Amino acid sequence: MEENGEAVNAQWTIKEGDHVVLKREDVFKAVQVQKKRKIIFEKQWFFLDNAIGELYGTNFEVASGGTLQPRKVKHEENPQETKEAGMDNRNIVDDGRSQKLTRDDIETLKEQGLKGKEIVQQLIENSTTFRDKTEFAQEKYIKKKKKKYESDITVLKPSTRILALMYHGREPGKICHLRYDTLAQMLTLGNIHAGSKVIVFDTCAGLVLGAVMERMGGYGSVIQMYPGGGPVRAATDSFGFPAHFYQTLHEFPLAKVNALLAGALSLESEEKSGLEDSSTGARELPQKTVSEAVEREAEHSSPDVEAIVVTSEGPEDKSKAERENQRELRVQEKKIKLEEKRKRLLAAASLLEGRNADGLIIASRFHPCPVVLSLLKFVAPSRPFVIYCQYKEPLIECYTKLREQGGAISLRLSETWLRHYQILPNRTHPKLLMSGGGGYLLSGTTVVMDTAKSLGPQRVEEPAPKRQKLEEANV
Amino acid sequence: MEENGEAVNAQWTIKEGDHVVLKREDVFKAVQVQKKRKIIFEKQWFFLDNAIGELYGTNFEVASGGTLQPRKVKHEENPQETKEAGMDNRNIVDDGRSQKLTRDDIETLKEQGLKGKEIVQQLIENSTTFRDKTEFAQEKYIKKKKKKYESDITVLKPSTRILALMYHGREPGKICHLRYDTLAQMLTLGNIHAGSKVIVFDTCAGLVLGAVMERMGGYGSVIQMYPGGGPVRAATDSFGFPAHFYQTLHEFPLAKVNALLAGALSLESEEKSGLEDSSTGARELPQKTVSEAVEREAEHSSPDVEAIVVTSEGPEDKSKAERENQRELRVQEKKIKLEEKRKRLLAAASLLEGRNADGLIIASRFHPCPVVLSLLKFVAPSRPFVIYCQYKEPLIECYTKLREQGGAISLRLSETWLRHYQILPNRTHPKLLMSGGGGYLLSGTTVVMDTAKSLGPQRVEEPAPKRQKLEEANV
Amino acid sequence: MSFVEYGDVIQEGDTAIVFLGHDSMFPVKVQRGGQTQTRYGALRHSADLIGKHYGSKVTCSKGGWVYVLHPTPELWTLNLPHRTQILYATDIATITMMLELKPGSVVCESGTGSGSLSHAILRTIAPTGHLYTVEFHQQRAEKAMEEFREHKVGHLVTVLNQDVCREGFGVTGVADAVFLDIPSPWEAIGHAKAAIKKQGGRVCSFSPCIEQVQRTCQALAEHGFGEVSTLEVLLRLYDVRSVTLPLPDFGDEAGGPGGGAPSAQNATMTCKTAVAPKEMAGHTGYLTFATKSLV
Amino acid sequence: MSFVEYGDVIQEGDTAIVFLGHDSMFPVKVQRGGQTQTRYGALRHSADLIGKHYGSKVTCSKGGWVYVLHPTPELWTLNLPHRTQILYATDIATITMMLELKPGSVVCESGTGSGSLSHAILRTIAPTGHLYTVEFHQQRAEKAMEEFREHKVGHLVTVLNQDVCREGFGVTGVADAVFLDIPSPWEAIGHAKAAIKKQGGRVCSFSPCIEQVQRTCQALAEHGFGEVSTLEVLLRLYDVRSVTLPLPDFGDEAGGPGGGAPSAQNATMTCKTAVAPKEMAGHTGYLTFATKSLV
Repeated sequence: MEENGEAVNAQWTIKEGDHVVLKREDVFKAVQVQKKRKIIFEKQWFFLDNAIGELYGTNFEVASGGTLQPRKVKHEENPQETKEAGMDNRNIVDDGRSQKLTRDDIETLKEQGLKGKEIVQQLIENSTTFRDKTEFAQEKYIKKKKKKYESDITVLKPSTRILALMYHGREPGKICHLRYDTLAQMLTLGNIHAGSKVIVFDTCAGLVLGAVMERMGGYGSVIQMYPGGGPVRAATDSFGFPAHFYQTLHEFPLAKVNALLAGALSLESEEKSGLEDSSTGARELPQKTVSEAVEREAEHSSPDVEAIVVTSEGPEDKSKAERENQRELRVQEKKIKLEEKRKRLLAAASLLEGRNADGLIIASRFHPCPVVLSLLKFVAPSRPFVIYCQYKEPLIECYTKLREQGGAISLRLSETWLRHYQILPNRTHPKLLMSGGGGYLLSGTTVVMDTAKSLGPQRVEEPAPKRQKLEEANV
Repeated sequence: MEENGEAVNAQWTIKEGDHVVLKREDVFKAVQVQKKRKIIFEKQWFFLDNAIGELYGTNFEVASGGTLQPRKVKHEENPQETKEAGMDNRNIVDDGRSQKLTRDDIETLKEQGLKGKEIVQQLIENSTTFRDKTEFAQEKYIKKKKKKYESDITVLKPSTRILALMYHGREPGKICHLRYDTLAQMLTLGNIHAGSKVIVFDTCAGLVLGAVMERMGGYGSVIQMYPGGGPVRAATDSFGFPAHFYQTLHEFPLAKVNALLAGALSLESEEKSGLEDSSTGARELPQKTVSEAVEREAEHSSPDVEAIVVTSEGPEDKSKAERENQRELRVQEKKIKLEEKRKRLLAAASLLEGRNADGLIIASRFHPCPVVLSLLKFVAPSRPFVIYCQYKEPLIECYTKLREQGGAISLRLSETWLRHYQILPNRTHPKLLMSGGGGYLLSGTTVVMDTAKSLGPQRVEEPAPKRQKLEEANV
Repeated sequence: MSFVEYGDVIQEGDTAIVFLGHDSMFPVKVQRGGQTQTRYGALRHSADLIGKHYGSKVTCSKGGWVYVLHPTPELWTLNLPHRTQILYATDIATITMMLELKPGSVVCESGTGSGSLSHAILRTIAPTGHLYTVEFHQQRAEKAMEEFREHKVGHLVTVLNQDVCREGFGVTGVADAVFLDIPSPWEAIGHAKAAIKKQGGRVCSFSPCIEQVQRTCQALAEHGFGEVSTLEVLLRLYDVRSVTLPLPDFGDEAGGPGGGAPSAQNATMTCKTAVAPKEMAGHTGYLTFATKSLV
Repeated sequence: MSFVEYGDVIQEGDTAIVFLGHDSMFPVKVQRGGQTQTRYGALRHSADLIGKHYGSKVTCSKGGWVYVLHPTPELWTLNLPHRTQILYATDIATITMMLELKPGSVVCESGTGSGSLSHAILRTIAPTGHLYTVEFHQQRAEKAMEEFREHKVGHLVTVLNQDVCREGFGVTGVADAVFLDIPSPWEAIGHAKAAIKKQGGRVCSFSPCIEQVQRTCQALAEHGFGEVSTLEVLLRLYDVRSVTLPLPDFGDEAGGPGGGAPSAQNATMTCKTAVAPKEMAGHTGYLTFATKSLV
């Protein structure tokens, strides 16, 4: 708990090496704070050096030379006072001359040192048609102008909310188009909480894994199932979890699931195969690097996964040894790493072997059917599971298979509609654009599998009359 | 145009034999006005005799003996003044004694001759908890009480809006769960309008057919395709169209579509087979009666389809001839009917044969794929078609097949969300219940079928850049 | 061709829709000797269009081809020059049915705007109905009338350039239905009532903001309208796609990496699916309907 | 068992969920010697429940069987005694994520109501967080505390029986998040602000009516909250079904009725589909979120 206490003291201050999220308007970007590192965000470049030591939540303005200037006083962003929406466009004649400020005027204003917000204000005040424009056109105008001239940047602590919004907005393809409200449903339907043992299989850059870890707060254990050469955790790392969180995180390759289920992945055989694996491991390593490189394209700052694992083991010695020693050391390191990896595999295997996981969360680009049918075997009875898929049809198949197979009840196929609102005096309405779809979820609860079928006259989920009222119900 | 002029004068008055719609609150029922005929509507019975001669839109109260009393002054229905919603249920203690009026009190009020509305008012005023109930609970309470004690009935002229609302509310199964807003989309996407030639295939009790006929106003022609023994028009008849509308309506059996397409249904061969058909026709007749009986279960008042057809031919002679003559007459009548039927078949066939229909509307319980692929052959190029299905999957298949086959562009698979609102001072929000789904539509436009494929380098619907701006576009 | 009557063959003076591909089309006014550039080359009206059947494939000068379509109010809605924000087919369909429009209906509308709804109304009320459409903005009123004439529906419509809130629809007791798409519909409810037949009729108001709806509903109640009902219809379009999902490799039972099991390394499963677009129109406006009852 | 910690075996004092079938279940407080009637007969707690694994199938006295499930906040939400209207899992999930709740979070809530959201909050902030929940109604406050204790989460929660609009949450500068589900949330925004940590935090207000949302947003702006965002999440459940569609009979080419063609009289096609229910919850409430920024 010591490091926990330390974390509380330090947690409000931006430190070098922190994973943070930059915010400008509704746009986010996850970066790691490093000195003298140029950040490009929304077509602006700057350095985060000046952010170090400031509090999270601070607003910065980008000054000349890309340095950040903290703004202590925070204004509301909207130039509310200028908003007198003409109710329609009836009085507008588009003659291309509605903006009285010329491009030169604007440049002059900039040279005079006017801040972005002030320039936008000037533009609005000098637009003869602004007041006559409809609200929609006004919003568009302000947004366009703001984007061009404003530059306030806020540095935030990462969270599931922020990272889910960020990925959905910027790179939905990397997270299988999982919308943030759908992720929210998964965490709640999965009853994810501290102290449980949860199996996660996500090909969403590790976003779902990170969300699960955040909800577990470092208590309990998470087993990440992974396809291919190694687990992908680009988004997970962006959460900036304290090191001890990673001690509760395990990974297990899908490719060994059948062996584990068959009981062929015993401790001894794995110890032996550990040596054989060393070559395999080496072969897999570059593969992994490639896949991570792809995943991390835009996340230049994410450290290597292995690096983090090592970090929790303590700092590396940077001794100045001879070449031979170095080579020896590298071989040694590799051996240590492989041994570490083998140990971790066995640890994950032993967590799974109990077949008593408290939950299963799947959000992958793979067909969910074989995945859920296999992994559900590791889950204890009376525990929730949730499967996300971008498409409905594979989940319909899953639903049917699970009904046939048994061992799961309360199966529910669902989708959520998300609607944002504009709440403004006399201009309240749903936002004009909405997300077309956030993907589909299949959720349910495990039960003890019925070995001898048809014991009673009932069907597993026979339609029953509405809620039975029983005297003892609330005893 | 004479009968048209006559219709204008008479159209606002309720007449014996009229098809009308009764309305109470949000509930509708289509009936035919007949003297001394007991109507049961929302658990009340009454006679429509007194409605005859009154104007459409009149409100009636059910008086003793089931007679209708027109109310000339119309009040707003809601006892608005009593509505002071407690914002939550915080002060309610449910002790089962919140209603101070006893059942006996209510009976006494009724005996005193209090009208339903007044009883509801009394109930509200005597409920100690009413003001403390939340708005939702209040609405429920008023609705429940209203249903029990109020009895205002409005007699309306039928329309697509009203009948679509009625069927969706009362018997969605009879119209393949086609929601009214979806029907609205079909009529618009199908560009249904006066003067065109439209093919309709609906197993929605003829509701879609009626909607199409309403939009055509008796101008142009409609060919109703039907499966089995004969066309179903229970809902169509409820529209109460003037007789001349039926002269523009034709029917053609699905079972002769292949023959027609093969050119085997020539005028001569059909004339010959007309005689053979006579037995078939006789065999089919009871079948039809059964299917209509089923469709009309709740529509006791609908006249027989054939009756209407005959009506347009003139009144029947009711001569008092001997038995022999009667039998002879019956045989004769049957012959005339069959001859009539044959003529109608040929008329429909010749309308289809031109393969130049202006539109195709399908809303059936059949798999839409074979239906649309067959019937689209009768449609001219550059004409819209719309296919409804309660389920999405069959339309996905249709979409794929049509893309493969060609001859159709602008294919669009869609669904609409319908949301109703409660607009009340300080209590505005979407209604708490909404329809889960209104079915799916596949629509498109026919084009000349490409006989020699791959003429150009383009694909039929290749994704193109956003709207091209061309100087000549608006010449 | 006219917007209320189908024609088979393209004629001079027609407004045809040139369809280049999915969501890519534009209207052309067909003129003898005229020529229109497309990205597939030129279309010569006399040679390539006039006399051809609607729905034909026409080859452009660069060898690419287009389809030439008969105009419909719905195609027009997708292609018309925007002078204002317009109503689209989803709302139009709902308005048309809920206002009970049909051949012979007399309709009052304000504002005319870009004429998107007007064309759809005219299509439905032809050949015996009439549309009185009131537009505040003079240029827009004139342009609308010009389009109606070009589209051969001019005889069915009267365009008035006035302020409906102050001057109403210019007719009394004739309308079966009234449609309002103006900033302050509540100011026009009295005029709407006056325009409707004494036997009753329907009214619809389209407003983007809920406050407008609230004031309108209040005005409707005050003017004795019944069956007041506010609703919203949202279109969800689906993209039909074939998606291929990989099947995971769980290895063989001996624990070998990437075993030769039935679920081999590169196994996949393909299914047809209908995917919602990433973004859709989340709101156009609220539609408020009401009935003026028999008095 | 507790609501924040899974147990494997049913023990005395546990609250177990008896699952009879789809959407049919109820909670039981397990007591040695206790007995519960179901429509499949009696469940004897000592013999049938205590010592059994959660998720087991238990046979009732009449021979029918039920499943006995471990409680979760979501099962509780579906089974709790309603003292007020409650929040359901869809809104709860959104609230939990958008308020950034996690183990260790300090949360203020008002009103407690039937405790549906409270249980979900407690599940998420355990084992190191704390919930201050304020309930105006005394009986409800007492009943809630009793349930929290029974569900073994009493140590994580403080229930206050007071008017949050006048007296606030009873704590200052400690909360990471504040949740309001009260008739006049705008009156409690000041208190919410005071309750939140000086480093900032999140607030959420749930209101069924748009007018409440408007006043709340205004109050949030006046109190300097940022990132004000109002949204709505609707759940659409699907029913997975196998549907059989008949194939039409188009006859044979000779015009014979019901020919022996491949598409014969009784041909059908079956497909799996997911059907939306006839009716669904169309509105629960608007969720308004905002951030109290660092000051």
